[in-house]
Amino acid sequence: MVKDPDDIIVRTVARFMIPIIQLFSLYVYVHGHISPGGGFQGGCILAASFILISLAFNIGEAKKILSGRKNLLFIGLGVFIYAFTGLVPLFVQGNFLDYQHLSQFLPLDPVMARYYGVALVELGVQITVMAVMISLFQDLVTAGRHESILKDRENGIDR
Amino acid sequence: MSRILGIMMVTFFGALLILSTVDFSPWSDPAQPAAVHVSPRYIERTIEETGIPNVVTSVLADYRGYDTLFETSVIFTAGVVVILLLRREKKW
Amino acid sequence: MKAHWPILIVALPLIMSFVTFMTGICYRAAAYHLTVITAAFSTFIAICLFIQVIVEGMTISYHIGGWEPPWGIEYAVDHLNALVLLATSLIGLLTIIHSRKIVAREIGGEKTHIFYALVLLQITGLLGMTVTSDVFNLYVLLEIASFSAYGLIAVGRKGAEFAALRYMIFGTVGAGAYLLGVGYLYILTGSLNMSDLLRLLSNLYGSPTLLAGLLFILLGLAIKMAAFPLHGWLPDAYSQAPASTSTLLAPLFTKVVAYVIIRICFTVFHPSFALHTYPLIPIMGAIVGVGIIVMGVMAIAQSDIRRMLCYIVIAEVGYIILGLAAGNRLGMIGAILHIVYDMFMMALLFNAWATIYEHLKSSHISAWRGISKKYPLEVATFILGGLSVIGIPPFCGFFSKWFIILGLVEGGKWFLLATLLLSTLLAAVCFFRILEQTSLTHGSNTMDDRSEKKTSLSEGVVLASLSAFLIILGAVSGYLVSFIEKIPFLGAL
Amino acid sequence: MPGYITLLPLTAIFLPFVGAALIILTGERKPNLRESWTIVTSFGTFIAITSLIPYVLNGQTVECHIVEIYRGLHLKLKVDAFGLIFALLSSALWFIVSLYTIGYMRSLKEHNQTRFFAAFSIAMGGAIGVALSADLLTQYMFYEILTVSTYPLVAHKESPEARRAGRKYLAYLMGGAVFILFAMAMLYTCEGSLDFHPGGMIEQEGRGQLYRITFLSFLLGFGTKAAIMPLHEWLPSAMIAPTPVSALLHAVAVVKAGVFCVLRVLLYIYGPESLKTLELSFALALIVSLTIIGANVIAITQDNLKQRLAFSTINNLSIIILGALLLNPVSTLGAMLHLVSHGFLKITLFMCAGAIFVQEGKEMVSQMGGIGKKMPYTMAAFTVGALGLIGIPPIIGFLSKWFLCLGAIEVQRTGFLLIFLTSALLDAVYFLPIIYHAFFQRSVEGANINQEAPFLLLLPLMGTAIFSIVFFFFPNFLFHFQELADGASKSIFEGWRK
Amino acid sequence: MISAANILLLILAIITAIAAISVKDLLGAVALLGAFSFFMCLLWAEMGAVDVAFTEAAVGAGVSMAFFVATLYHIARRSRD
Amino acid sequence: MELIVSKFNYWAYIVMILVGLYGMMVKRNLMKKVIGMNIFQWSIILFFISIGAKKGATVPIIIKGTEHAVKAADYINPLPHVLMLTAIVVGVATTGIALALIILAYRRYRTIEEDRIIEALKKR
Repeated sequence: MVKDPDDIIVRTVARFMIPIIQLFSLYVYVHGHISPGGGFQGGCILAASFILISLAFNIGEAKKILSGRKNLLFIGLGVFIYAFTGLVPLFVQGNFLDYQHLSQFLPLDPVMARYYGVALVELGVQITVMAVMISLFQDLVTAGRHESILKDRENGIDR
Repeated sequence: MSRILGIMMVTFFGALLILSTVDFSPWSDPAQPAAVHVSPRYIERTIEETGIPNVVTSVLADYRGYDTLFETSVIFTAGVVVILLLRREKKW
Repeated sequence: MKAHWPILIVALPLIMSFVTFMTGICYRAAAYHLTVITAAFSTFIAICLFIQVIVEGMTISYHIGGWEPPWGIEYAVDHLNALVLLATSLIGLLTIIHSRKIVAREIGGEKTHIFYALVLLQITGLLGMTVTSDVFNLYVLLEIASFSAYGLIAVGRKGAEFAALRYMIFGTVGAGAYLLGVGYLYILTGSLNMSDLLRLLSNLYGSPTLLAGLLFILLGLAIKMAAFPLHGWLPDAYSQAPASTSTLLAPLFTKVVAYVIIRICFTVFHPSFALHTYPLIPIMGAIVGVGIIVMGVMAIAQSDIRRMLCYIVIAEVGYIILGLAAGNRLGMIGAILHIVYDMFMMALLFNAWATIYEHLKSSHISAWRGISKKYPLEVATFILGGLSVIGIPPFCGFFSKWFIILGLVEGGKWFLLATLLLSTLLAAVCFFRILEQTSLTHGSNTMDDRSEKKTSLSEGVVLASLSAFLIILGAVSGYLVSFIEKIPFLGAL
Repeated sequence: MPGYITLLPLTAIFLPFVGAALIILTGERKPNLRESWTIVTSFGTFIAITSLIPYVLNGQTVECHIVEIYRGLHLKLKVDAFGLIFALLSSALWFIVSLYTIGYMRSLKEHNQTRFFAAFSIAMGGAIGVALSADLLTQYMFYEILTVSTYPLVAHKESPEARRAGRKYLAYLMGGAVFILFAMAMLYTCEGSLDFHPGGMIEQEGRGQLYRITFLSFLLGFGTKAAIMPLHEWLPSAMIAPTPVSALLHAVAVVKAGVFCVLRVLLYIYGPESLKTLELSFALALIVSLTIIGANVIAITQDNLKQRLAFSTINNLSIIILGALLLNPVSTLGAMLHLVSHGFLKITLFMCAGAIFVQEGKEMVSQMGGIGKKMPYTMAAFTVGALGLIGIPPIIGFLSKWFLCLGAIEVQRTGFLLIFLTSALLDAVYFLPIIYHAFFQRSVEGANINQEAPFLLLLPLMGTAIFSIVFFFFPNFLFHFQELADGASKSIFEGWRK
Repeated sequence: MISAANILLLILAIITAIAAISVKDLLGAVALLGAFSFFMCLLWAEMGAVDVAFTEAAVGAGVSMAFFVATLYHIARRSRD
Repeated sequence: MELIVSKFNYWAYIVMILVGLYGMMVKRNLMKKVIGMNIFQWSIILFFISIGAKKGATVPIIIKGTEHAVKAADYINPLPHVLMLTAIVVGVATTGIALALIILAYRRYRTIEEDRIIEALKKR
């Protein structure tokens, strides 16, 4: 997987598949309210697309799309969105995670506020799951040495 | 030593599991307590209370949304732990 | 905001751990300060909750998401957990302040923010386990606390990752067993809320499934709290961990799990169920009773002081079970008191140990010879903690032990009483040996003046205040007992 | 009774601890200041306690609740006659000994003096706490403080032998403490209280066996400190410690606290009547008698002066306990007085032994030939102490033994009377040769020059010697020891609960 | 009553589980674990837990296997037991 | 026989849990332990899902058009599913951390056999 798979077919299929996978993950997330799916599954699938990039090309390619720092930020950001959404109702006498009080900030009735509140937290879940899965995979596959492995590749060393 | 302890633990676990299974209500009984106490409300009122038809999603993110917050935190923790343990990079 | 304290005490460290992590990506120096501020705020909230419980004299219930209990998740603060919350958050705060320099050395500048994020998650998990009133939520929080513990331990010395892995495998079995137990309770009742379960379970007490459920829960928690035959992971994990981690984990984790046992056995079930209907707790007490002797002997056999303390931790947790096994009011008071006191004693011992370790870079008992001249404060506080563990009166350790003894005498549990008294002597051997080594032996000159590092002011203040706490807590134990007596389930004993 | 009086016992107990804190803070840098803290606090304690005498003599008891732990469990202080006797004795002797200690430590240039003085102060706080506590729990607390703080004193020399002695000391006393803990728990479970009550507080109907076990366990606990015979082993070993520590152990605080606690248990927990009905008094009296004779016989064989004094202590402690076990007012009065007289006399002897050691470096009796000519004042004081312990007038030792014998006659226990007399005889057997050696034998070195000990050593030991003579003529001089003891024993034998 | 398909799936799952912990080649063990996870996934879908089955498909067969294989890249592939 | 058949589901998951537990507690290869851990966790999940099963009921997604007359008996109990989603996530997280620890252990001891590692630790 770290070796360059000099296989044109794999790369072409991957190039073709990746946008579809990403679209599908978005579909899973959006449709989570009315069909199986949701943030977690969506996040996993989104991460799978990045894993596929890493497999078909290399980690550097994946990092071009989503740099390491950004990914780290996303790890924290997702849960922060979730927790902060839960915190917001506290300012308007609601309980923690009581989304219906979001209706005081958004032009929505309480039930719909719950509906979109759930969507919001699922977004947070998706972001974190995606970022963590990517980071986990990259760390495990390189045993934590992203850079040295990339450098080795530039120098033509096959590990 | 630890092997024997392990086998003992497996045996203990198994005995306990078999003991406990004896008076389960039959499988997929619609009247078992698990099906009639808390969960009916989720099914019956999810639409009017949250507007979400997928009951699993509504319970996951709303009724028991707090668990899910921690579930996500568990994922966060795992990611952070692996970064702490494995990653050896000068600049991130 | 007053109404939201029960949730804020958990949610705030949680959110701040994310914030610490994210700010740390750009600006690492802020991590420590953010952590201390958060821990201080948690402590503040815990104090407020404690006062509120005293003033209102009843359980403060909080419905998360606005959903009423059996459907939503409930947080409840009563006399029992207000006390544990206060102790946990206070010790968390003091330990974090104390270990600043140690973290900076052990973890290194690059990853401190991750370390502190995990520390905050650890505190979140422990506080959440204490305050929650939902059995499944408890499982998730237990896992949060455990996961951060795995991470915090694994960054330690050589061998830490293997110790952490073993801890993890044990811990997963424990968590799985707990989850199975929750599943059994759920099959029988269809509910996950503790007070709801108490109501629903009351007419099911004959069922073997229920018995198995409680057994599984106890088994799982016993693994997590390192009760005697299942303690195998603890000495390795805590003695290989970084010093800054063991100072945080050793005082808190096992004790909070012990609290969870009390909460499950006596507020989810009727107190007499686990005591008399099926004598699970007394049986556990008998096993642990043997265990505290074995642990005492093991502690004496260690030449590494931190490892010795680890065995003491296991023995001390055993006392809590002994108190419960007494099966009466006095023993229960002793057990609850011991949870709080033991946190403080262990915090003092481990923090004092960590300070000395920082100076000497060695934890071997021979390296500690005659060091009291050089490090009088550190050694004195360490010895004070040891005296408290032995149960020398003006220190708090005596009072909890005294109530446990009273409970055992009243309950006629002579075997357990004998083990408790004998283990007191074993602890005395451990600590007086250290007193002799550090203060009554001439130091070897080889290690002199190698490390001219001074204990910083904040470290000294933490150690001094922890030792002051030992005496203060001993003096106020009368008030604490009258506070503990208001716990509802004690009336049923 | 003015309100501030209740603060006096608190002050008396806390002053030594404050002193210890000040000593530690001052440290090695300013030895003069450090030692003046010792003197100031010991004198303050002494004043606080003496000022309590008038109230207690009036028949009042001064009580001071610190905190309630549980129903019937308090930390509280109470000053009654018996407690006051012990508090007076130990605070007075502490003041004297602290002067002596300063002289001794300076002459020998001992190491680690800060730790020594601090531990000494804490030990005194513990001893006074034991004296003034109103119930067993409080007493146990101070008892343990006393035990722990004495440990660094015993092992002060930091030699392997000293450490071994310290370990032995701890092993015996911590083991004993566990039994006390157990006995206290039993007592509390049965009675719901641990308060001392003159004449006993237990109701033993139907629980005889239980109370016998409890008694045995109390005995195993406090008996270790009181060095009753099979449990005495630590005391001779602890002689390795510096002489002021031995004085502290034997005369002022430690073993005295043990005896005090035994008497508290005998007379204030069980009470004469229960002891009789449970048939405990006679059994214990036999053990104690064996201790008296046994200790004396061993003492004769010892050549080391301090060892000899140690066994003499074991003997006298058991005499005190035996006096109380005779269960009549006169012998109890004698026992309490003997507590005092043994304190004054034994401390004199130890200070003399220490002075000899400082001046001549000699510890063995056989080396002390002719020393009386070199150190006439010291040996004069020594003679007073030795004669006093044998029971020869006009020294206070005679007075206390007289009452003990009277008591034995009164209850018509001739056997125990014989024990007292034999012990006096054996005392003479091992004390008189020392005096004879010292004064009438040729010195080995032959020098007849007066080489008296330093003033700071001499003053205290002369003082105690003079006091023990004065007390014979005026037993109520300054401290009203006899009146207090009289009051205490009367209250015990008149103050049955029913 | 349980359907025949259900029983078949359960038996297959047990077989793969036992195989997964007894095969000495770790890559094979991981593959068998994937199969086990797949059977589990089918079982849950059959019991009506579609969300859980979906998640298991994404996790067990996807991400988790990727982690295992990535780890195997770094360690010895043979197991002694 | 009747007992075995009517609760076949439960017996099956008992076997699976024990297999997983055996892998965790007795196997010495760390990777095998982690595989056993996964089997263990998934078996527990199977158990929970079995609790939720309901005869004659369908997946817990409200069918369009019946919003106003939803009967609980028509839908499978969703609560165990929710709980198990959390448990799956915990399982993945455990796996991730465990694998990272295995890599670290291998890096240090060049083996992932538990007994060899213990030997190496003793030697130090």
